[in-house]
Amino acid sequence: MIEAIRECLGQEMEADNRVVVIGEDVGVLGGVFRATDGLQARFGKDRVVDMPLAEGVIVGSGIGLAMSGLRPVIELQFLGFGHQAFHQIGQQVARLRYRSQGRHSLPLVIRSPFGGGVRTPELHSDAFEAFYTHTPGLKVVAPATAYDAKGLLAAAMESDDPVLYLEPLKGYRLTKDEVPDERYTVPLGKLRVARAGADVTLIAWSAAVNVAERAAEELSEQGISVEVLDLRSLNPLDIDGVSESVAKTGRVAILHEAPLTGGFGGELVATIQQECFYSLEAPIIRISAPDTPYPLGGVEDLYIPDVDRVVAEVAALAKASA
Amino acid sequence: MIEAIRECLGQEMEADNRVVVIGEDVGVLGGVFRATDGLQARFGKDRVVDMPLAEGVIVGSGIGLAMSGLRPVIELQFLGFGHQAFHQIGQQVARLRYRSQGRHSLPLVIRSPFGGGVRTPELHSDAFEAFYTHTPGLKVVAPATAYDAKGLLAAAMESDDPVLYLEPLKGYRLTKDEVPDERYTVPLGKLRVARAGADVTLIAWSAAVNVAERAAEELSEQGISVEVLDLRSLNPLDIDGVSESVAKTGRVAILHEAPLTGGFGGELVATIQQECFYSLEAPIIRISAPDTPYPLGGVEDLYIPDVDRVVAEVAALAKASA
Amino acid sequence: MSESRFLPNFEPIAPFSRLTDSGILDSGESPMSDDAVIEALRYMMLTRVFDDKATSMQRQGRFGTFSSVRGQEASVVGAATALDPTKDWIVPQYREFPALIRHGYPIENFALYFMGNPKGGTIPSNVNMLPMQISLAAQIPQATGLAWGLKMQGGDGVVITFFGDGASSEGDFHESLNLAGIMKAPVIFFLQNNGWAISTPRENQTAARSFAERAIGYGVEGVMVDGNDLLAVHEVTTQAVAKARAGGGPTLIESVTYRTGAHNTADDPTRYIDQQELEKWQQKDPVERVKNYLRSRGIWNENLEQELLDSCAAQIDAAMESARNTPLATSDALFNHVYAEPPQRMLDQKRDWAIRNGDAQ
Amino acid sequence: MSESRFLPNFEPIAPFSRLTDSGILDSGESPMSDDAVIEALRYMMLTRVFDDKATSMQRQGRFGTFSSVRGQEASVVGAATALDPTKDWIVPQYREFPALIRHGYPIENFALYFMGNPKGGTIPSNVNMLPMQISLAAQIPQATGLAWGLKMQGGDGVVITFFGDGASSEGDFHESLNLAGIMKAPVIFFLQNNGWAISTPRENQTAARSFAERAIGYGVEGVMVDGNDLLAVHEVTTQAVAKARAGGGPTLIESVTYRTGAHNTADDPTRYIDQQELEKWQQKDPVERVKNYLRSRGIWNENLEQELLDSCAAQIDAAMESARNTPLATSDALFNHVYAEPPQRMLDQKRDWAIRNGDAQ
Ligand SMILES: Cc1ncc(C[n+]2csc(CCOP(=O)(O)OP(=O)(O)O)c2C)c(N)n1
Ligand SMILES: Cc1ncc(C[n+]2csc(CCOP(=O)(O)OP(=O)(O)O)c2C)c(N)n1
Ligand SMILES: [Mg+2]
Ligand SMILES: [Mg+2]
Repeated sequence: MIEAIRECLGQEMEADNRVVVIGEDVGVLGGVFRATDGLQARFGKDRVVDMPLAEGVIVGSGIGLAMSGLRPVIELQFLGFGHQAFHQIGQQVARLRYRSQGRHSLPLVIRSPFGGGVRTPELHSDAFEAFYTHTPGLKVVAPATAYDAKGLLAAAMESDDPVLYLEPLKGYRLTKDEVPDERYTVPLGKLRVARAGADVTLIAWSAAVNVAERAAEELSEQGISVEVLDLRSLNPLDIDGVSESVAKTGRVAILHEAPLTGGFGGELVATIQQECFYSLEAPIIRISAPDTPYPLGGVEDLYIPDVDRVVAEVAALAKASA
Repeated sequence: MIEAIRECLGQEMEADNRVVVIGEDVGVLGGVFRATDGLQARFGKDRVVDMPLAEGVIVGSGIGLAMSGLRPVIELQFLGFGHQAFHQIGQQVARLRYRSQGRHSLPLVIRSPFGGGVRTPELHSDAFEAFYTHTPGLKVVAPATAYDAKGLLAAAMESDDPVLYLEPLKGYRLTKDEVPDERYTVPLGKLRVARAGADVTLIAWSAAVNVAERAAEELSEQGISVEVLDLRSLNPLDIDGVSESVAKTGRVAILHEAPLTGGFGGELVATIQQECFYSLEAPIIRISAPDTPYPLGGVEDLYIPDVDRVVAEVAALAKASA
Repeated sequence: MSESRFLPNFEPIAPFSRLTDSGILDSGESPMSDDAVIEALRYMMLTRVFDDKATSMQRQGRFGTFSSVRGQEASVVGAATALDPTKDWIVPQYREFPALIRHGYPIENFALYFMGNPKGGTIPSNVNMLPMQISLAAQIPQATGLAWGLKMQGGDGVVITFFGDGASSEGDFHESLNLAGIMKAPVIFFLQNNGWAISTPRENQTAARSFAERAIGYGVEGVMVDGNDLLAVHEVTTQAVAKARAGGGPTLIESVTYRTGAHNTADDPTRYIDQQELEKWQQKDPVERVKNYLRSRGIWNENLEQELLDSCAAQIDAAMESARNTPLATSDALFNHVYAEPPQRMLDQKRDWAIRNGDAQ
Repeated sequence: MSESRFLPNFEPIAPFSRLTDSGILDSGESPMSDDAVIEALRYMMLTRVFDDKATSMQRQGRFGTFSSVRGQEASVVGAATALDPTKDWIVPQYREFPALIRHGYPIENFALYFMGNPKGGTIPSNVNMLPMQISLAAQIPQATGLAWGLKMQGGDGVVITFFGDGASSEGDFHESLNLAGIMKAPVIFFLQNNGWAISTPRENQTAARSFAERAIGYGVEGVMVDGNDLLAVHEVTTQAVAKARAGGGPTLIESVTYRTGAHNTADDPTRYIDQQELEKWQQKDPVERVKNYLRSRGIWNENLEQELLDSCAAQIDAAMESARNTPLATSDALFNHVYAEPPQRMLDQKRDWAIRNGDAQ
């Protein structure tokens, strides 16, 4: 997947010289995960900029760059360090268009890896997406496949709204689906049916989609047919796409890496039970991390929901009586 | 209510000289809302400290003060400026106990007014509670009455866990229920049945409780009996208390000032439909602000749910067929 | 044993000034023509008229919480008049009314904003400014990025950002000055040290002897100026603008002034202000100082004063009137301009809101 | 026309040093006894042994991502040995192994932490330290508050906080130095300028000539020291500690050193490092410099060196062995210590997790 992101950045920078990439270690090093590898050599130090270590001004100056007529792509080295820029993202990026009554559009993309499973140090692995989905004015996308990574990033960079683009740390090297060479976009706000099924709708995004797919495979051996939805975009949310699936299955499980309480799963449950109340045959279940901080790497496999757990909980859901 | 808060602070400082109050303008001025009025004169400049204008270090140094053996109470002038301290609150305050494996408890209270309805300038009125309920390690309370304001603050200050204590900006002067002179605590994690009823459970917290009560009063005239729950504490959440009411009514409305998507209402819906699925006679509804930034004061009355809107939506809910 | 580790114990710097307290120019040449001074004075007087009007309207409940410029008029106007509105940008805090007006932001919008009407936020497309900033210091990184971006694209526009002594304690200040130093961004950090952050006096804000000295730590030039001296502020800012335009990078200007009014209309400064200090500063009133200067030049008289006052009052009255006559916003004001391409969910809400409130869709 | 507005154009300060590159003391008196130097050298050697062991274990997949101290041993040990572990506190970043160990944090815990076992985070109750910090600079406000609190309660404990040149760009640095200056908090801001923040060189981190000069902007004392000179670092830090203990307030120490290893075990510095610069700094190896000093004092020989090396190796091996033999954590490690009084919901989850994972409850 990391290659798809890098390729997309290169193509967009080639096509539009207003695109600049800024962040910690994005230049000479090419990013700690090499998402921007080679870009500085290709486009110069002005367009791929190693920033001082200060997330607040990285994001805040990105706003200013956009105001000057550029289209900045900001890399936050890890989403956990978005907290340092939270006032700029939550109150400035998300609101500039509204606060200026449309005078200042903000074509700005914040890319950031997030999520666990690769034994990073503390505070590097948290799945903090829910903070940003509660931030009107900001769009949030989280691709699970390399194909979508490329197409959604292109769409995000094309958009005149600010977009938080979340990359699954775990999927960087593991996810290796086919990616066309040419430029294409995947629309923001449309989910992907990752696997069709009839008994249970299993909703996930980012790295959890892969867990969901593997669980669905195992469940199919138990005779349970699971439809896996890859949301791709958390805001805008494809409510129609979700409802369509739920109307068919009547049973829903939501899978996410973040802690239960206040996770984006709650929003999905609330929306689904509103839209599909009379189709539901059992309570919607949430499969998530517990309400505790992300732990050290040695126990992260106990923290993040794994295939076994998803299989067990979805199997129980499939059997729950109406 | 502001008097109850002030009285509580005074009593706790009197009883325990490890309590210190820090924040912007809390000293000579006594806080922009006078919550700390007179405390500096009474307890000295060391225990009631006017801090430089920097929320990150106000919270971060509060952690240090606690490590030195004190019990700091931090005033954030408005919850919107918690964003500037988000890295300290979300990753440091909430996790110190866990990260030090119990070596460092963190008896620290962050007090902050929040919510709208009093035509403050931009960014002063947002109801940002949902960010903090998705932060394991941090407790969150939000009293609606003066009685609870005093008792919950005492309980928060007594706790060895960090507590975010949210004060309804609108209720500061308006809320005037009876408050005993003596010291008492209201336990964290227990809701209050603000009004008993049989047809619909209406859940609210902080300033919205008053709106809920007034709506319930009007609805009773239409023959609809509404049980109003004042959550008081968002974490810990009184799930049993909520379930008990829902088992009785079968219909639930949740009222909050924050935007719909990602608000704490979603968490409540998800929890209730899990716990009470078979009691529910209609979809749980959420009555909230729209998914837009908090607007300028001239239109805030259109933004925050008001009594009329609650009456209309709850009446519709009461009539929705099962 | 080397002692080079110690920083030099240099004398504190003093604010640069051109006029005496009673408005007499020093022996050098004036940095502003008489016409320019009169134009600047008119902005200062306009500000007073506006502040008085807005404050009295606020007392009658017809205006929101609002911060006057009282005492700081020379500081704001001296800086603003150094800018070229056609290419320079202003990134404001909230206490810079005359700077925004001179730059082209309509008084009417300013008023509407404080009346709570979202239309007030509208920045005309030819006006180079960012919205007023309530989240203190959050504008400083934005100004830095804007300046850096202008330079990167080969323009010669300069950015000025205003902020207070209080705001300078925020991390955003540090991160921005540091970045600006690295990028040699054409940005002027205009710090109005007005002695107070609400009730917090400057001594409680920092133990630094001056804010200007902070520039050293970023490889940036720092200057301290008497903020109640129109000519000095104008001169120093003009130099900083010229330097930035020529590629010389950022400047931190500490403008030493004093807030002689309340923090805002909700504030009661008698609870904390030192009356003697206040009176001392009232003696240094920046408006009177400019008038005295013009008197010393022999081009100020009561007729001119009255004429200017009348024209200011007429201008403010007209703008206020027009703001008052602007219809209250309807529910679509919650939804318009949030997104370039709004999510369906928000559009559905917009429709529901319109129906519920009986607004046109 | 007054020119007092300009900051003085003083010479850049230079790092304070006591030893030449080849370990010869200047003409003054040594700030450390020979025994103290040998003890410090042992910590430096211990660190090398640990770093090598941990790095090789990491390559075998038996240790997590980990940052070695290589090149900075004199800087960390010189500072740490100025502290009194019974009353002074350390508030670390993540690259200060020997400081933590000398202060009483068990090597075994340090190893367990990097092996990903939550038990590693355990700080013994008599050890005055905060957890290692991953969120850069977030520890600096905490150190400031801790020092201020100790002083407020009449204690004479001092706090030292470590952080890098990179971390110094964060707003937390600014806000903390400013607060410490105001409160005269007994805190030492020990900035290790090791030339790099991952791949970002010091020149891209700031345009300031030195980090120490930043102290001016906070009314704080600033010092620059040769971080590869054990004696100089120890002397400067000892003075700062004494000053803080006596109520003289904070000091910012810039320790100029160089990271001669990779940023961490996941990093490939050949992608960005200047080989010549690296070699230049390798010549200034801090460990060799101390050995040379001891040689010049006639109290270093191969026997002593071997003896120390053996004892260090034995100590590290024992700790690593014990860490390896520590059982893997079970699911309760997710839940324990999150709260003093846990919410019921979390306790329910703890029970569910234990059942699912077959762990004892
Ligand atoms: C981040 C943030 N924190 C707190 C506030 C509340 N507040 C509004 S104005 C003010 C004082 C500002 O002082 P200063 O920056 O010196 O500007 P002045 O009002 O003196 O012009 C405070 C604390 C705010 N608006 N933003
Ligand atoms: C707030 C924050 N942003 C980014 C990172 C990622 N990161 C880890 S180490 C590092 C470089 C730190 O440089 P410096 O402070 O100089 O310390 P050094 O590693 O050189 O000792 C970065 C960018 C982080 N851990 N925290
Ligand atoms: Mg001020
Ligand atoms: Mg470094």
